[in-house]
Amino acid sequence: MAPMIPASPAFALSCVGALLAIAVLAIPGGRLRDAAPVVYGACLATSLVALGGALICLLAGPPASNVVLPLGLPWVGAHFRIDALAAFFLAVVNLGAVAASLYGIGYGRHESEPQRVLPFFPAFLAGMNLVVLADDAFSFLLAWEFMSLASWALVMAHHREGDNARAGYVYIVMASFGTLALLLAFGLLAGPEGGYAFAAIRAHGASAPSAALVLGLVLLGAGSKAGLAPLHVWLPLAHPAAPSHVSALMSGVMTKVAVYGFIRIVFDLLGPQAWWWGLPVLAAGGGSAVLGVLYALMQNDLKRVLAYSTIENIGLIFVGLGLTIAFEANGFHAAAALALTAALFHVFNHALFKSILFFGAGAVLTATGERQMDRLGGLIHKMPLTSFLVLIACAAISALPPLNGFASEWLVFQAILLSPQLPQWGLKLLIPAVGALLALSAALAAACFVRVFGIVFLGRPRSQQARDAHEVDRWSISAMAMLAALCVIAGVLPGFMIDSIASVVDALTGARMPAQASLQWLSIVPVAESRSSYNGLLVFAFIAASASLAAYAIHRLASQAVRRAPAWDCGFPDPSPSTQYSAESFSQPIQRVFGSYVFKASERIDMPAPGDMRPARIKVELRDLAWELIYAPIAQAVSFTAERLNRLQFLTIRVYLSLVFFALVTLLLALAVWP
Amino acid sequence: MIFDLAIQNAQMLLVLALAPLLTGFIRKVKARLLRRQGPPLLQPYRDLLRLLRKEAVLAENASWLFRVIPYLIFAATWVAASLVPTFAAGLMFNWSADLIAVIALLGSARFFLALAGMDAGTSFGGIGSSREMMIATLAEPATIMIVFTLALLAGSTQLSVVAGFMLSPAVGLRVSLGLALVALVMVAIAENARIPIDNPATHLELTMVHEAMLLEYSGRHLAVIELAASLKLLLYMSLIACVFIPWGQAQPGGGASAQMIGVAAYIAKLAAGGVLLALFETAVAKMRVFRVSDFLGAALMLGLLGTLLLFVSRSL
Amino acid sequence: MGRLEFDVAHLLAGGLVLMSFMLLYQDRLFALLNVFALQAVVLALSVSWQAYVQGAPHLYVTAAIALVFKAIVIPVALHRIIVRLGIHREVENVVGVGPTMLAGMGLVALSMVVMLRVTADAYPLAREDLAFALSVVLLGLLMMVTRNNAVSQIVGFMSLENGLILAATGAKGMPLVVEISVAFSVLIAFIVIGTLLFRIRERFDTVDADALDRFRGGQR
Amino acid sequence: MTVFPTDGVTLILAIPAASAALLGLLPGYRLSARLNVLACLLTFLAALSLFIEKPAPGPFILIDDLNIVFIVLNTFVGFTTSVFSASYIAHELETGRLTPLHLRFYHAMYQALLFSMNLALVANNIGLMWVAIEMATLTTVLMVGIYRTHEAIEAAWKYFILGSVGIALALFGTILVYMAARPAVGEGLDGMVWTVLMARVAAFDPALLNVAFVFLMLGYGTKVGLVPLHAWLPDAHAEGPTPISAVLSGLLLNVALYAVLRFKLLLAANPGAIAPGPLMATLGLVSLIFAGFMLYKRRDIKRMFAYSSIEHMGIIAFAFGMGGPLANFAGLLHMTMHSLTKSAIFFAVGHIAQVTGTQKIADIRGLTASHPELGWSLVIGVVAIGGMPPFGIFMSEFLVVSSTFAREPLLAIPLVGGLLIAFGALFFHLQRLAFGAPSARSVPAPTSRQASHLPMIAHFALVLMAGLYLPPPLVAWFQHVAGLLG
Repeated sequence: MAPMIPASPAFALSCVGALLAIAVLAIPGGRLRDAAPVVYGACLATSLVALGGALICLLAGPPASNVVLPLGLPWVGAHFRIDALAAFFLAVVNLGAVAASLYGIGYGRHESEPQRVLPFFPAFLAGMNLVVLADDAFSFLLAWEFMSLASWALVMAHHREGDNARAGYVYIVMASFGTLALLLAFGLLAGPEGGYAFAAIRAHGASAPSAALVLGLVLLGAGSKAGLAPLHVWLPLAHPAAPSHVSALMSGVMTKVAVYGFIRIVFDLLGPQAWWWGLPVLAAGGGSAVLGVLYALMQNDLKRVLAYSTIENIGLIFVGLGLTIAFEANGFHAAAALALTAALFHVFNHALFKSILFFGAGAVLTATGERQMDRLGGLIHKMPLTSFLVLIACAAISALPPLNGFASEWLVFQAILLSPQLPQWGLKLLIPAVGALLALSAALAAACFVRVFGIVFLGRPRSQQARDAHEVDRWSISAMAMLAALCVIAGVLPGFMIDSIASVVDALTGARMPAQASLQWLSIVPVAESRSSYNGLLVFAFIAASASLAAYAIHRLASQAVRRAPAWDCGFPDPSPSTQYSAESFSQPIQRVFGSYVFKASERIDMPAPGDMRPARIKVELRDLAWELIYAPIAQAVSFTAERLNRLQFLTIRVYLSLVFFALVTLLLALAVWP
Repeated sequence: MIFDLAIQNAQMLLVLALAPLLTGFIRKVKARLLRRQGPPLLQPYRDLLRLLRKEAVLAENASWLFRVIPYLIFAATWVAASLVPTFAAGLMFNWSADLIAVIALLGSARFFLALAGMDAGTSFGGIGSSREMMIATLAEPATIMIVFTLALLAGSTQLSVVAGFMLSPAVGLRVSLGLALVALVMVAIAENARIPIDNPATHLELTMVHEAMLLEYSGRHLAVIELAASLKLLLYMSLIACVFIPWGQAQPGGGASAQMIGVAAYIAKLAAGGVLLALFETAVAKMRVFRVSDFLGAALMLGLLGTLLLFVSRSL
Repeated sequence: MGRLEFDVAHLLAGGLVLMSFMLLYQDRLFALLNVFALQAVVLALSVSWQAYVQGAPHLYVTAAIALVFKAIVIPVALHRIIVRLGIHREVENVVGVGPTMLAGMGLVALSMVVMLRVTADAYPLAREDLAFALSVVLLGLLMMVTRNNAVSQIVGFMSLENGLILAATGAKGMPLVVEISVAFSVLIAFIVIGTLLFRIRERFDTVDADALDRFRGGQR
Repeated sequence: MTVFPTDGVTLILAIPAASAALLGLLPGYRLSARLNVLACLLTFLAALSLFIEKPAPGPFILIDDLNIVFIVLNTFVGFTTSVFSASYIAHELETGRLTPLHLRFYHAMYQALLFSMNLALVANNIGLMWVAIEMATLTTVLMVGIYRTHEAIEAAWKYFILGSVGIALALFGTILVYMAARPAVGEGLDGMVWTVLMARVAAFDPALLNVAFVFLMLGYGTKVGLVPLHAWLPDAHAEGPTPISAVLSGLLLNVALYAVLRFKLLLAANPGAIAPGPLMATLGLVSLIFAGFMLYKRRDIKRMFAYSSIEHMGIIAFAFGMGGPLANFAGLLHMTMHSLTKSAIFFAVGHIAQVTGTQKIADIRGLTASHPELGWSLVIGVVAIGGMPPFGIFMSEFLVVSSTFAREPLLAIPLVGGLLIAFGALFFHLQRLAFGAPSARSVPAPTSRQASHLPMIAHFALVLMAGLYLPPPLVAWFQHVAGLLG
């Protein structure tokens, strides 16, 4: 067993053990009055320690040791290891865990049934940590499924509310589907002799056809967990159903664990890649990016918007991964390093801002009890801090410079621009199209988050609850503030992030991006300065300087008088808040443009004749094509078969006997004709 | 070093100074084309000054964000404009952001403007924001596609490098470039709320987009936003000029005389652009809002086509 | 084993198969019971012949059980049940007699084919016996499957069991044969008693549980 | 070679036999319930003693590595079920569904059932094994019908008729095995003794063995509940007392499976015979998929879990049918885990049916809110039986699926499909049962409730432990047996 230095698998495992212990203790303790702060506090401390360990591993180089416990499959044992990749994802997981626990200290007080949340929250954290730590197929899948199970329990925490049961059901079935797909993949990788340890798999390698099969299965398995279209259907149901800090973890972190699974299997275990593997990954990524954000734009439920937006960001990450495969298979290691850096950077970024956004949604939920955007509004006056922090996250997720979302998206674009050197025609045609999709999704994301922030926080309150809102507690604010600060830092100083990811990228692609920290003015240069460069710090400084300069100059030299008056509104002021643009009306132009293709949207307008006092009504119907084309037929087929077979339950004894009789005769016939 | 810094600062001030003039010039040309006298060339400056001196009237519901946004918009646009080489290539801070970042900076400005439109909680502000974002969802990818085309040709997303490449004989006559130019002009028209997408001179509620977001602004805030809008127009003209007609630009290391030539050439290009824009605007009619998507979709397709052609022709 | 022993055993086993076909052919319950009794007699003869040939006196017990229990007690009991419960006295076919007979032929052929693969050298009587026994088993099952009323199904089951006994006695030196035949008789007795208790008039599925309570004196 | 080895084996047979007689005579259900528990405990201890001292095989009795696993599992679940049954039956008496007279009969039958199952497991004689399994069938028939409701009688009757036919087929198979053995082994008792048969099976007539296996597979397969021979199983589980459902699912199915496995061993050792694996795998796969679909439309909670038993028997049969060290190991592990989990689920379901006063799924809602302990137990049970970690079934399913896919990818697809279908159905019902607003109907919990949770907790603890950590001796054992199974 390795010594207990903070950068060893044993150390990380003991953190996991501590989390599990907290989970077990929270079962009897969950009903106590002040259990929530204690549990979340303990989670916070443990995650902080684990985060520290992961950062040491990431920056100081991963430990060589690995741990084998006599658990799991008896003749394999439970292997655990931290390499650079695992260290990076451990850092992401535990950063999210720290934030969520911190948030939970405040948010958890409002939980009506804490005993349904408290035991599962640490268990969920432990499961995610374990997935990343695992170094054999059995432990990996066990942790993977355990993670699904714990999060399912959290999704079902508010089991009495409306659609949550359905959400939980779709979630657990899809999770099981994904696990089975991964199980099959590992079955192929391990071979009939059952070499389930990752080291054995690496040594063993896979033949070309079975490697392709593994890739397909991993896309199904990890993709369904990550939320790639069209396997995403569970995500927008399940993520919003959980308590908000859990939603943040599920969206911000758990999907990243799925990304980790994909990278681990495809880049580490599967051996050399073929160029065409990039095609399905790129296509799935690009499709998910656009579909996700389009769906997000059409939703009215705040948390569901955020969940759909997760699909978009996952799409972006998978585009990065697909590019990496394409470059790597063709031997362009530097380009592959750039693409992988971009993907991993976005993994980190999305974990940050999606967590803030879900925390913000949770804060809004606490303050108003509302998730429907059309019943909110004007919260910027009541919740100034929350709205400021959410604004930063909105700007970051919309890829606005100088925040972090832009930095990673910029890197992806740079990687795309390197792709004409690829020799294959399929990639040549697909990658620009995917680039267009990404650009489209970025613009749509900006629209989406203008809508979110504008409807929820700006304007006038649309309901009494929104009018009575109040700022949330310090814990929640500090969790959001911490992440927002990280968003700004990562956006302004992306070079540091790129450098710390470099060891991960190096291990997987055999190349790294040029070291960024030593560059003049802390700018980032993906390939060469003559090609492209970006300096978040300078852009940030320029904007700050020119904005304050302008403000100072104007206030000093010109007027600074301010008068409040009723809104002018082009001469048609109307005191009713319902005359404001609503969430649906905001997205209507975009729905008109894209909806007829993507959603088969249909509008029905009921316009009363002049003189008729009825209100005019417009009804918009959107259809989820993924659900209609894939899931509904499957569900119908299962239901149909079950219905048909169910008749066999109500037969007479004679008919059952004849079943036996026919089975016997069939087998005897088979024997008779057997050679 | 000091000279570089001076050039950079000169560029920043120049664009700031020229922007209202360009707006005034276009108005004047348009008026002349319509056989009207038109406002004097310097009218935009006077408007700005008058607005600056007035008190700002805020809607009762307006938040702090509403007051901050004008400066943010102005700063983002100004920084973007100063990053586009106008009269001189290879500016000192050019490398701090490339073309993609310039586009994204303009995106930031739009993002905040749209938020401002929704802040007061009025119906028209929402209309403006909603339509503006719809337009952006098509214009932005089209722009990115154009960027791709240029970057693939020049092997860089740095504007200076692109401009340098365009000057070099390696360019030749390319279909992709033509497509990109057309697309870029279309995008520029849309982005700057010009006819046929939007009419900057109207306050007719059902047709306006950009103006609808500004309805609640007054006084110095309005002035800053108007200035930013002028800057944006100038920026797009500079961009087109820098990429497609880079001749006359002062090259790095060029002396003061080269810089003077560059300034002169730049102003000439702007004037030509202004006349062309005015001609175009007087010749076409504004289209319905929902036709805009077709217009911009065409731009997007052109951009994508240009990129694809390049991707394919690279290997030939 | 001499030629005569073989021929007699063969004849009796073939007789059992013939009886099975006759069972399939009947369309009256009483006639069915009579034929079944006849089959039981043939079985008893066959078993005694085996006892004699193999020199295994304990098989006479099995023969006696077949004779007393199956040829006399059960048919009489079923006869009474039919009368007492007022059961419809016709055999209800699901599949007509003709097709059933054809299917029966097929089954006999199948059992021949299956058993022909058995290596012939060891003991020819066993092989032939097994083929016949398998035929009787399959025909009994066929009867259970193609006849609707409970009584004919019971008869089918018993004829199936006759096949089993035939096979068991044909297997020279097989231990526990007597015990098995006793156990099966108990099983059949259970079925017959159950039929009476649950007042299963027409089908096996029409259990009349209230009848059970009445029978037990209504205690609850 | 003595006819009956002494010690452990005698005890595990004698104790149930004697207590069956004793309990049949004793009035007073409290005493008999306790005696029942005590007898089961003693039997379990006696079974454990077999680990220490393994008797030499005799003509009737055999203890080898294969059946000792079954015996210990059998007696253990028999013991825990008797603990559960004590509180369950007390409640049935309070509500008047059963009379003291019934209980006397019930306890006697319970011990008789244990006796016959133990006998079937230790038998070294295929005839004796057949007799024991027939006896076990008859006793369970009687217990299934013990409520004497219309449905219960019907279920018992169906079970009886189908079981009798199955028994007859199995007997024919047994006779054929004897016939096949006779030329090689000689006449008389030896022709039915396992150890002898196994030693000389290579010389048997393969064609006869093939026919025999068809009959045995179908005959004992009826008891295992493999589709299409399963029809008795759901009704028998649903209508009988819950402890009997637990024993049926957890034990009797295993015993029948054990018989099938024995004959599979026999066939595998004969070079000329067909490979029995594909037949078992096919039946297993059909059972899995069929039961998976049937789970969706279930309205009765016990019938639902009965179908789940069919599903799992299908998986086990499939695993053994696939063969090979990994799949056989998985099959053994799965069988053990299924016994423990399914009986624990039936313990929970028994109490749930008692506190809600119904077995109808539609009438049971929101259990985790109304009865947290029972509700969460049900959740844990379904999670475990659905093959989710950290429970033991996850490990066995992991091994079955991954080893199958590596060897026969085309077989793994329907396997995975079936697993997913069944999983979806189980959670479909679980979510309604355990979550949402509770249904209004609820009767007071049985008085002696606390004690009766122990068996369930013990089972879950074992299953949880097995999912994470298998003790090395057990592993070595399973591996050895898996090697035996080929």
